[in-house]
Amino acid sequence: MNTTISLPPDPEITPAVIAKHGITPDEYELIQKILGRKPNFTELGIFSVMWSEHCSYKNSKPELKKFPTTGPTVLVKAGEENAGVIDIGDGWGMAFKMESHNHPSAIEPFQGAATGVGGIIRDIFTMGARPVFNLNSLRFGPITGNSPSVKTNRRLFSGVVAGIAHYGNCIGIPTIGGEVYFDESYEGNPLVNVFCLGVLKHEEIARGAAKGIGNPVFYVGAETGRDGLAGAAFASRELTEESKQDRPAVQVGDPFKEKLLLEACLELLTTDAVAGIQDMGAAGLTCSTCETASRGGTGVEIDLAKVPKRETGMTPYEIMLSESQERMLIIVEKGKEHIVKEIFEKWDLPYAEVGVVKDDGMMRVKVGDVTVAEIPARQLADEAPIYHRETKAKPAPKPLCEIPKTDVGLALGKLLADPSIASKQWVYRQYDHMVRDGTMVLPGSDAAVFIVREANKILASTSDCNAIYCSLDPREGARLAVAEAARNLACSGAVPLAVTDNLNFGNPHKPENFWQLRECVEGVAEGCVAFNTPVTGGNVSLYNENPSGAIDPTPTIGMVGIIKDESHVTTSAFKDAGDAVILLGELGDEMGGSHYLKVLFGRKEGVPPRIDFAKEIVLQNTLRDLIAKGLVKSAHDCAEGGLAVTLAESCICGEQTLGAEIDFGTTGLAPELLLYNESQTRVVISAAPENAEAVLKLAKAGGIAARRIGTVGGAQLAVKADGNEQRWKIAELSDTWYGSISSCMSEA
Amino acid sequence: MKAAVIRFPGSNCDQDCHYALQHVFGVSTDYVWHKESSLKGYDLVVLPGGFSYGDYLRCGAIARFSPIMKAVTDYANHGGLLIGICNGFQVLTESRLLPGALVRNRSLHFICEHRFLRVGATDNPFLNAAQPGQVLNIPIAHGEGNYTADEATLAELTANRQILLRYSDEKGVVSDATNPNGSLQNIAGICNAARNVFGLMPHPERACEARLGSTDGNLVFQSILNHLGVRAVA
Amino acid sequence: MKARVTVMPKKSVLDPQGVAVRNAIATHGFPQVQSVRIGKVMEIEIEGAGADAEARLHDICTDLLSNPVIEDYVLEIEA
Amino acid sequence: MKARVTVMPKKSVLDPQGVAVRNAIATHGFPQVQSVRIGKVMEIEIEGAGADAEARLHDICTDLLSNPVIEDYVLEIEA
Ligand SMILES: Nc1ncnc2c1ncn2[C@@H]1O[C@H](COP(=O)(O)OP(=O)(O)O)[C@@H](O)[C@H]1O
Ligand SMILES: [Mg+2]
Repeated sequence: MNTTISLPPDPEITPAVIAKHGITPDEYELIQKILGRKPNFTELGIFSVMWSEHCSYKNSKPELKKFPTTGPTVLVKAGEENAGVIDIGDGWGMAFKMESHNHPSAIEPFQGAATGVGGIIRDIFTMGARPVFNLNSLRFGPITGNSPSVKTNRRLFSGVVAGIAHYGNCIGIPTIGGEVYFDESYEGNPLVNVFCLGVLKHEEIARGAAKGIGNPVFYVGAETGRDGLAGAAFASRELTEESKQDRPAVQVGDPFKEKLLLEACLELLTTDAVAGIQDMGAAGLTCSTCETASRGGTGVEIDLAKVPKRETGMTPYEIMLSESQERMLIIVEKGKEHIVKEIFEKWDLPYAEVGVVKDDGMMRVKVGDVTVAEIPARQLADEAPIYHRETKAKPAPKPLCEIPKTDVGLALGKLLADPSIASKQWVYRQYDHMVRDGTMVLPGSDAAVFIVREANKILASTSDCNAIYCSLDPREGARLAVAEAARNLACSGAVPLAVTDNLNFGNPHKPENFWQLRECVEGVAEGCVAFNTPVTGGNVSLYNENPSGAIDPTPTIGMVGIIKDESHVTTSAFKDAGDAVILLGELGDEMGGSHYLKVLFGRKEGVPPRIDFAKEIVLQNTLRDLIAKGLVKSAHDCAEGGLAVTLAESCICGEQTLGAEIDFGTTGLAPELLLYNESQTRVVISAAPENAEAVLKLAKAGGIAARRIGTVGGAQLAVKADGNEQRWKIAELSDTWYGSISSCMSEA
Repeated sequence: MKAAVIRFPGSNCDQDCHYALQHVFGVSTDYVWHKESSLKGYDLVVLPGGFSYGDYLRCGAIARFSPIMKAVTDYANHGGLLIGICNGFQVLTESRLLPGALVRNRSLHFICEHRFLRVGATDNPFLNAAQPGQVLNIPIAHGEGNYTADEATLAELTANRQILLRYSDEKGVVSDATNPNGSLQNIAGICNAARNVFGLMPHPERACEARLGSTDGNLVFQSILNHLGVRAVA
Repeated sequence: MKARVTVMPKKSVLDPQGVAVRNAIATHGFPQVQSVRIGKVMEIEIEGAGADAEARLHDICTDLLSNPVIEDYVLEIEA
Repeated sequence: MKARVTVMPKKSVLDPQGVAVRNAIATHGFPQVQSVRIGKVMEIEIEGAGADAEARLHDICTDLLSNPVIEDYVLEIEA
């Protein structure tokens, strides 16, 4: 479309205008110092997005430094580029990252979630990697019942899932795993964290730096419109009733365009035409120009008159702050412009030469001959003020004085029906999780497993975080999240390699919230050190609040591991009648923070389970040894709902359902404690009967408690202990578990 | 033998089809870009799954007018073997190379899962390696796979034994309970009257390796090889 | 010149989306809604087309904008 | 009573579908088409509704049939 630019007189910059941009008086002082003058309106807008939490991490940066980020496999470190890169052997690497789209999804769930997927995919192919799979980690308010808020939660949930499906399915990247939780704390403020992983050869790693003075700067991809104006700033505020006025912040995604962009960029990166490449995500053109200049130690000058636009009469402010999707900035080697043109014409995509790399360190924005903004790039991109926020510890959780009793038989059905525990089939059935022909373990097992054929590598991946634990004890909860992720990988036969995290918290100005953030970061760091999994990148989402307070602290962990041999791929479902059922680890007795308490009594309280990393590592190593020896037919870790839920899921989560006869003998534990405690470092495995003895011997030799607890088979799950017996019909457990979410969602 | 996999800009199962033919069956296979206009020298043409041109408006509607589709139509009208999988099936109905139409799943949801299919007629190039009534396990992944046609068309399809695959249960029983998307008579795949054009919603190329859960998709490719008198060399 | 094309599913064709919306409206407390049919509407702006523009639009309607197997269209020219 | 609801994407909101169709029409030999915007149209049949039917339909339009964040609707009552 042919377009004109409006150059209206700049609105006056009053204290109110400054405040509306989320800029504090001190920050405004700093801006004036950097510029040596007052900013104009466009410049003020540029500072406001670049210095928002979403882009600058001004509240969280000192905390993020606590993560371990190095290691022999790290090819690109966290923070250097759009995503970290990890060596997976034979000259291949993987780039992966997680990103949040919480606030956009609260306003418009379908497009909010869809554009979140689009954004994280761009971060990955910007690195030169071909995206091979996605994960998603979602949290909503409760979906059972009929209150207006429950209906809203259902609408958000179904919209988010449909949006992720729309984008991922169309672009042809399988969504192979993730997690979904439902809890009151997410009412009105859902969490939508999306993850993408791509693979590349080591020599294919692309950089987001504006290198080479005089090199032309190209804009490629979709035209710029007024969508998502200042979305990054928006994501850095609390959601209020007034947020609905922020409606222009909604962006619409076009996965088809992104597919073209992905293919065109990867094709271009195989040539020698690219000096630097950067996606336009949050803060669009602003962020990509000043970041590439800052990384390159150069300046970038662009002419907005040359930027492809979808609407007429946009102002420089609007163009610079637009968050239109599916756009990239490419620094092209001078003389190679024709290569860009050929490839983007082949893919029928808009492109334009909009600027040039300069040696003066400035980000200069012009409209024709008129300069409309001129800011030192490095200060803008990297020198946002850093805040050391006040913290205030919440009181430590009180131990439970008694464990409430209920019908232990009925309790299992209620737990399996709880949407946080129930099968997520309703969700993943809507995702194309098989495209690209590599999904060896489909969604529904402990970890998703994908074979990257071109690299001949088998990767396992999972995302985890039990936010109940984090709300009770943020540090321990974060440690537990990392341990659970590693355990899920071990259950699939994988060795953990690296981590990406998404830190979802409330308003950091409230000292309790900031304390939670700090505790969680330190907990994640401890976990990552223990499992030798460097953090390669991630995302921080603050201001997740609703009128009744902050969300539960939710440091989502995305972990990736590698499976050395195809024969080691293991799933959680029992395989054959007659197989021995073996518990690796102790019977456990910790009930604090359990789903038993939450689902049956509405109580989120107690001291969450403790994790002993040394013991956990022994367990995981032992399990991998047993798997490598071919002794393990299934492995499933104990998590929400304890042993009873683990056993039931192993019975019903496979292609066929199988019962099991379990006998714990004498335990001395009350039945509800035995069945539903959530102590860590436990895995239920099954093994051919003739191998049971060998498994027990090897486990004990490895230093891990192990006991045979029963046999697979029959049409019931039967559990005997201390002279009591419980029996459940497998068909009923299966119907409950598979049907729960879809029956919630079929209500109006 | 030589095969072509057509590549629309939004195709996303093109590599999977290419892999199945080239690496599982050893068939020399080319990608053919949608802007090309010739299909000379090919013994098999595949329209792969995906979202051809974003699948805006209707699935396959815009693809129908891409330059390569003229060549595809000529090729089919001269008896060339043509198979359209998922989005490829939608392109075939939009192009009127197969009768009927594919509309939104009755649940309105995209559905991705393994499904059982009951084989109908086998006297054709696409399922001659199977037994009539045999049950195949092949995944589906679509939002608009709900096959519909008027009564006359349906009568013709039936009379000419053009209904090649129906959604069934594990034992081959075809019923509404085994219908994932609301398809007329559980139709999952049909061929044209001349028996050289086959369209199906399930993805045989996703069922070619045991490590991915099923090898039943191989029957389709094996049938084509049988028909052409070629032996797999992979 | 402006044109408006309305494409509706044929009466004989099942409209799953329409059925779903009808049920949603009914449970939304408005059971008097008997049926809903859902189609598409396209607003087209044309500049500098010749006298045959309308005829060509009809071609485009049958070839591209609707699928005659399952849909009917109405073309309105709004000057 | 019959009602007709037309839902269109808001002017400033990207309409990828409209853009794709415009491009398809242009390559179909009709480049004079400047722009296409695509919306939904719903034909609703109602029986035995009270006097407040129109008001209730407006509620349903904002709650269910359109997404006010990105779309506008028009409700027409056809007797
Ligand atoms: N929670 C986190 N943990 C580790 N690294 C993080 C975290 N959050 C952000 N980072 C890193 O900070 C850098 C800047 O991230 P970000 O601004 O989110 O990129 P983008 O521009 O794609 O949004 C990235 O390398 C990112 O991986
Ligand atoms: Mg980025």
